[in-house]
Amino acid sequence: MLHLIDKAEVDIYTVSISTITDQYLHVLNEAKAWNMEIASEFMVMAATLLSLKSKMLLPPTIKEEETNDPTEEWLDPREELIERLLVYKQFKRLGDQLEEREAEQNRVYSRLPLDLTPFTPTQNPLTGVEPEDLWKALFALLEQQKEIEQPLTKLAREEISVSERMEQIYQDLVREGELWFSKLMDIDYITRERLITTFLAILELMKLKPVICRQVDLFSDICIRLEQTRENN
Amino acid sequence: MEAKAWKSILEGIIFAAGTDGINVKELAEIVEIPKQEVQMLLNEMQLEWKLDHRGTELVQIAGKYQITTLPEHTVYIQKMAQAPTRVGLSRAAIEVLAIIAYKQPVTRVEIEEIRGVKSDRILQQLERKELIRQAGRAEGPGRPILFGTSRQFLQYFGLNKIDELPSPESIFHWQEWEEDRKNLYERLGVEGEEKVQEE
Amino acid sequence: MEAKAWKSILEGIIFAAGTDGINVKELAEIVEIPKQEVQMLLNEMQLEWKLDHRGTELVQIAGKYQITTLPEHTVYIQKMAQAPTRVGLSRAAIEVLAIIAYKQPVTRVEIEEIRGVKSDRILQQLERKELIRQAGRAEGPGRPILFGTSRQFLQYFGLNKIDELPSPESIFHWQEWEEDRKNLYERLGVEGEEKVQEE
Repeated sequence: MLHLIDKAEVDIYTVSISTITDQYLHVLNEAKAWNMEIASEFMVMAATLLSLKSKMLLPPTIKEEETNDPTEEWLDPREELIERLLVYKQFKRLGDQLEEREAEQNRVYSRLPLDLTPFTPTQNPLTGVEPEDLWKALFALLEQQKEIEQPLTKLAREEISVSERMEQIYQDLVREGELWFSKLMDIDYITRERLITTFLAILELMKLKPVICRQVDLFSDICIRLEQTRENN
Repeated sequence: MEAKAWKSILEGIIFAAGTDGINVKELAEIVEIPKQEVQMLLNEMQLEWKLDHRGTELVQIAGKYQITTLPEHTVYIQKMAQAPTRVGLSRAAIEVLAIIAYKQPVTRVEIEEIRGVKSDRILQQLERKELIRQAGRAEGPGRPILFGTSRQFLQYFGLNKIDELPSPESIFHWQEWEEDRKNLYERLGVEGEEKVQEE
Repeated sequence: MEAKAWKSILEGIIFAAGTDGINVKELAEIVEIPKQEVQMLLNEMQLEWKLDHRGTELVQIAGKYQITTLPEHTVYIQKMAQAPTRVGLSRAAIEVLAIIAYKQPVTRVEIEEIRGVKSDRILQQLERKELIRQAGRAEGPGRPILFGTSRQFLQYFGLNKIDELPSPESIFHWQEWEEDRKNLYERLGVEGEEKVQEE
């Protein structure tokens, strides 16, 4: 996310969630070879973005409350973000240096060591290696592999952008009149990526005001409805 | 034996060592002449090869001498059928390496804090490529693994020592840093007044 | 371009071609000059290298040019080969050997799947050191080569049979590793007989 904010010169306060998320999805599509790696990173990025953005969407009420209480300091999430962004930027620059060196080094070829076996007819290549070392090496390998496999198990990728999801939800609302949040977010029927996209889409729809959300009690289900004044759109 | 003969022998040994490379100490032990002398011969060889327009050069990588082709000949070598195709590291991998190279020893969590994304899979990949290595464990709860760069890292980037990497100060000036900070404050809409009010 | 520059390029290409070598036709295609001219340059190079007392020579083996060490330097290269640092197996080589020892017969692809990195060079190395041998071919597309350990491998370890290799129990405490062990047995596909024997 830091990368995107920096690269896209995104203004986190005014930018629409869908812009950034669409961009993520675009990145995902582009980097086919790294699909898995990026997909898992995407989850974290999206979550960070989400938490930041949701704080942004709420500020009027919270901010008033907080500033009314002089003993409590309202910590702007953006300030923290800026500091992190700066540190990150520094390492990105250092990464550029490494990349340059990599490119330079890739232009140079060397050769494999000469086959030295003809020169060592009597040497035991297993000197210093115990049979146990073999088992330990294999054990370590399989352990490592186990760790790697877990996040890989199943991550059915579904590529749907926030704007597409917004459109879907909107159409559903036009047809159904109202939707229950729990139905939209049913974890059994929805991938994690879709879950995030859906959540972002609802937030975005709220911000753009074609829909309103109602929640009767804390933790009770949220009802999503079309805003009356916009219904004729 | 005269210098020419020694140089010839040294060249043969270094050639045979290939990508493994060989350091001055080992060379001195093999040819049984003092280390300083070997070093001197090597320095002369490096110069002579250049003057001779040889098609290869003598380089020191990760403390070990090895022979490599010249960068300016890449186009020709890549046309060769046997030339290995080279795929660079991903941008994410490069970033993680940069953090490790400059902050080592460093834990996974520290790396993730800087990048703002999970990095465990990249760390595993880099470890399997032997570009990084585990360099002990940190103090504190859970005693997390500390990561550092490896010999292969130096080899991969053609470095003799890790301090051959440019210092952060040389590529990131504090004026620029301040400029960026101001810029970001503006862009994210954290304006001056707000800060004054808070104080 | 003058002859010196062409020779430098040819040297670089032949160096990079390694022990595979490269023939005149291929060289001519890469540098885009007539074959006869390439041949002439190569002849000159062979002569010049000798006169220069280079530590390597340009030889033609089975129609292909490659660079090799000089026969008179054999003693030095032997000394290097016998240095303890060069005799032992690398960590990566031990890994591959372990996989072959416990999973044999096994294909290169299976080995690479477990390690997550290319392992062809290490397989060659182990084969040259006669620790492993080709043990037939697998069924299925491409009929890939199956690898197994060699008689020398057992000899070096002083074993009579491959089953004498340590099993998990001899190294890890039974209860402690119960979970891992079960898991490993499954992955290794050896659950059957051994477990029955234990119980």
